[in-house]
Amino acid sequence: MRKKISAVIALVLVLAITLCACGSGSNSVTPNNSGSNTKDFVFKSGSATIAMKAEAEPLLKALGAYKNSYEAPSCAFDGMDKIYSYGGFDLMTYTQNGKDLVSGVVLRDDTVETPEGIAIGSSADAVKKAYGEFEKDATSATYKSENCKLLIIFENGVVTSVQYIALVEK
Amino acid sequence: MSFVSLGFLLFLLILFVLYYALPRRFQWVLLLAGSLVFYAFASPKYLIYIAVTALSTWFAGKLIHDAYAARDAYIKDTPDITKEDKKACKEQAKKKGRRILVCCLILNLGILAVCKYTDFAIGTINSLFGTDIAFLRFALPMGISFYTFQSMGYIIDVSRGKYQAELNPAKFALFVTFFPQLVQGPISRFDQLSQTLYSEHEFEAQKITQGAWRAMWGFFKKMVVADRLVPVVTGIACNPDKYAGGYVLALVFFYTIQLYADFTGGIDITIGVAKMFGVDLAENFDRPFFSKNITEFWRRWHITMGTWFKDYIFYPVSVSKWMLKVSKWSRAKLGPQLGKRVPVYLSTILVWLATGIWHGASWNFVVWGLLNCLVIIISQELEPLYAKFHEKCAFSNTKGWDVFQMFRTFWLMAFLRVLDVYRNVPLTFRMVPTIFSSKGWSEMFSGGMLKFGLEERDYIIVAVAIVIFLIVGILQGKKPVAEQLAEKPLVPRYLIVWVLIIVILVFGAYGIGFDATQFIYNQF
Amino acid sequence: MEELMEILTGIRPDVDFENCTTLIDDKILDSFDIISIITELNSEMDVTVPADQIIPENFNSAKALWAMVEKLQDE
Amino acid sequence: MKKRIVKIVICVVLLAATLFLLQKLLVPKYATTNEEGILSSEYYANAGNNDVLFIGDCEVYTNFSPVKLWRDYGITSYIRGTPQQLTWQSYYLLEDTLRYETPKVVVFNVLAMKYAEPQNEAYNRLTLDGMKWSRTKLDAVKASMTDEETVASYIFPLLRFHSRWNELSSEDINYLFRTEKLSHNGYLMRVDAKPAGQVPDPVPLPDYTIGHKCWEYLDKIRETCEQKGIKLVLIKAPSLYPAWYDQWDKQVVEYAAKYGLEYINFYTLADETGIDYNTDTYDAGLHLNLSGAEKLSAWFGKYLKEKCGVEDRRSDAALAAEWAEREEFYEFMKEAQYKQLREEGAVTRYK
Repeated sequence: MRKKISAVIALVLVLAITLCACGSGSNSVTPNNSGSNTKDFVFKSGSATIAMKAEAEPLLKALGAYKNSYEAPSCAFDGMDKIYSYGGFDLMTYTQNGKDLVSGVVLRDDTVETPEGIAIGSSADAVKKAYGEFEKDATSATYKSENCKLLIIFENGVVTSVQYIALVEK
Repeated sequence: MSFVSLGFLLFLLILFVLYYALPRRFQWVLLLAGSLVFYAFASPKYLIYIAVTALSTWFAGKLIHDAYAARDAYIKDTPDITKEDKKACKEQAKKKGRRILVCCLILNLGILAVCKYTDFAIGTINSLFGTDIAFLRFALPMGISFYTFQSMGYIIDVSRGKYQAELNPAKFALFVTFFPQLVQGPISRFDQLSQTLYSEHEFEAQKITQGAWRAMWGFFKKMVVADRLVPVVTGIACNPDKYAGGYVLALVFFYTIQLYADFTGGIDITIGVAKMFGVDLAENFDRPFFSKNITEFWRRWHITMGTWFKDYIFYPVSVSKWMLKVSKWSRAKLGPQLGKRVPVYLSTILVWLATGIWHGASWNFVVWGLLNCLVIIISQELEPLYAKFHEKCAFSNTKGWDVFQMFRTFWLMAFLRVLDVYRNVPLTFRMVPTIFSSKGWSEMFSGGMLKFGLEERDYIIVAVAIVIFLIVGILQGKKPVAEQLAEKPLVPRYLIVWVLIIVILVFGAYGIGFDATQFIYNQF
Repeated sequence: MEELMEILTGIRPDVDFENCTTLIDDKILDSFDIISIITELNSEMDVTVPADQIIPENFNSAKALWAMVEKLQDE
Repeated sequence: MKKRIVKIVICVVLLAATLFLLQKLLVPKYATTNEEGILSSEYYANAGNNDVLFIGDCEVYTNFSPVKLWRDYGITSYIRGTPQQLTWQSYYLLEDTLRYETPKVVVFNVLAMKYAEPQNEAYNRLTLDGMKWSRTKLDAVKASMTDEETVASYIFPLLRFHSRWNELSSEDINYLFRTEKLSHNGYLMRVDAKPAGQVPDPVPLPDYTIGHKCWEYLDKIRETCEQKGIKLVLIKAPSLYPAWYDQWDKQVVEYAAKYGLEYINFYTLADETGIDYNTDTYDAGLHLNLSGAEKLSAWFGKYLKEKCGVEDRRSDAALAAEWAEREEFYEFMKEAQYKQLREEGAVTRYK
């Protein structure tokens, strides 16, 4: 009888050793809450709501006349990068399958602000309240949503630049 | 290191050259070394698992061997042994063997169960009791399901006295870790495999070239067809809300083709590679889609798994004392006709439950297993009806009827397999009926199918490949194609091989396979 | 032997058990029939066929079956 | 047994030949589409006797004209530039050139310092595929590969371009065994003009520090030039877009001062070089056209002559003959492009 018990104990021991070597691997299915699925960051100017990767054509109509437009062959391949300056902000587009899509919005002065109330000159705390924490005394904060990366740059605690950048898979 | 990688080809080349350069007696040692290197590349951390399984099974085999040897010696040494004494000694040795077997089974099946099914169990408990136990996410060592079952088959055979245990641990380790069969099987039997695994092999050009052709045919199926269909299958399966109706039918069809090409292709590579080293592995497929009913299908698809489950689960269960009691009880209660069926159907259900679970740790595999079982039992019940139908209607034994049966079996299996892809039972049952709705059909035929990164040319290639599968299948009926190819004169023979290599390299869906004219100016 | 033949024809009347010697090899009997035979043998003739005896040699013909039954009975 | 070996050898050779031919057929030819792909391979036909070597990205192969430098100052030069050529690729192209000749001056355009890690597979192919196989090319491939690329796909381009089988055009057949000469010692000519107008202000970046890998390879360029007694000149071409931030410029100026190198930012010398962004650029300020490039080359030729002591080699008869041929090809292409500009209003091909 004693021999049998010792055999069982030995068995369990071996089983335990191998299992603890069972490092947590990554190849089994990971729960798929894909990134932060907060609503997409958008920029509003007058009646137009500018979302990243949206079609540029209707937006250009809604935004009305622009102060200056510039067009250059896209450094990242075919099609043209276009930049429309509306004074308070610049709208940037890129070409995909023949259509112009929004690739970014850059706030240029403090006459415009984001729907969440952040503009050039806002304080770091205001940004924390509007979008959430970021690294202490970092010089920039980025917030990601499905199609858009919101980049806010600081100089000694004051916002100096606000940029919406389209997340285009490389 | 997956089969479809240059790394594997290089590994193969080096091993092949050494294999035939070194003196013959080192050949099996070299295979063992190669297998360990292959495993170390694939999943270095988990070498311990396969080592534990190999050693524990070898050790158990040795213990049983010693116990039986002691029994035989005892019987031989005492000439005037009485009948009872002989029976007692045999019984005692049998009990000892059984105890060692059970320990070995618990250890190895325990490892498999814990690694593969812990999260599945946790998930089920969470959903049943609303608890929120975190997943442990144990990593699954490569080929654990295959080599564990293969080793358990060995130890059960040894405990049944079917053949002698292998006393040399290194030789046994080779049986467990032989690299071609690690990834997808086949699940070999020790007595068959050991004949060619350990013997010395001359450089037989004929056998090696046939092995090479078989492997190339496997690469063709895998790289040109299976890998090409992956984007369509995942595209449709992962967006059930976007792609319903006609798309589901396309998914059912393409997944079955992809699974066939991928699985049989992988096995062709395995058997081909093993043959190049002179080792003969068991066939795992016998033209499965030429079978006329489900039971026949499961005798020709994944044969080694089917026979494994039959020999080590189905028969022992249906013949066990407990099951015999059940059959007595059922015969008494439900009368002979019905009573006769209960034990057989009970063991069938049990086997299919085990098969389903073995395939993967999620409910859709369990349901897939049970559905297969249901279809088998129904077709078993309808047997008499079929017999009558055959006599009455002359059409039923013509070629046309056979083709219809093959067609019916193909689609039946295809629809069952779709559970694998949606990986979610309620979703599958919600999606399949949408085929009969009008959704998706029109959109599909006006460019809808081109949304998955596949162009028209890809579908043409798949269509042509299916025709080639059919032709080769028909040819295979008479004699293995490799032998037929060998009989042809030199020029056509090498022409076919030459075309096959070019087709794989050019039409294979590998590398950064996107449209080259676009690649310079495509949009990032 | 007659009792065995009775059981066999009871399960598969369409099979000629007298002189067919490749019941398994030609896949005439499938796993269902084998199990039915074994359960019948157990209930009718009180013979328990262990799993390791289920091999083609024992089941290929009625004679082989009968030899197995006799072997098991006197064990 | 011998017969069998002979049979096998024949089959293997036959297979290798067809695969090589297939590879030649499927590899992009860069003759009438994506012409920049031809640049890195054209060097080998013109190797030797180049006193000045330009290395960099599109800002060198569109903004400097070796023929102009020869015509005005007798300076022999070659531009080893390819689209989005990264700093380490410039270094390896320098190392590759040194296997054939040793120039007196090396000119490196610093725009590539804005990329500190491999960018994308397509540009890598354009730069590296044309290079002849050597230890240098292998190092260049390893340093440039993005994670989806493999060394094998560079050794056997068939593994990479096999999917082009149904995009084959007449170009692939015509240029199977010959290549189209498109550049003038590495300079790609464009004669049309597109005024730049007002370029929007640059977009602020969160971080301007230049990546470690760029400094590492700039050091290697500098050390190689020191060892070989070559004068290294850093330049920044006068393009308006995409922006070359002052913060980047400051770091390069500090580096140049630290190692006593010359650094010329042509953007600040617009008036001295006479560049007019309404007539001298073909894409609104990114790259100069022929007239812009010739203006820039005229200024830079004087600099090379006076500051770097590059000699005038027009007296050498053999060289003069060689360059006369190049001038003729230069004028032929100029006429062809002006003709197309007059007739069709745009320049859509180089010849």
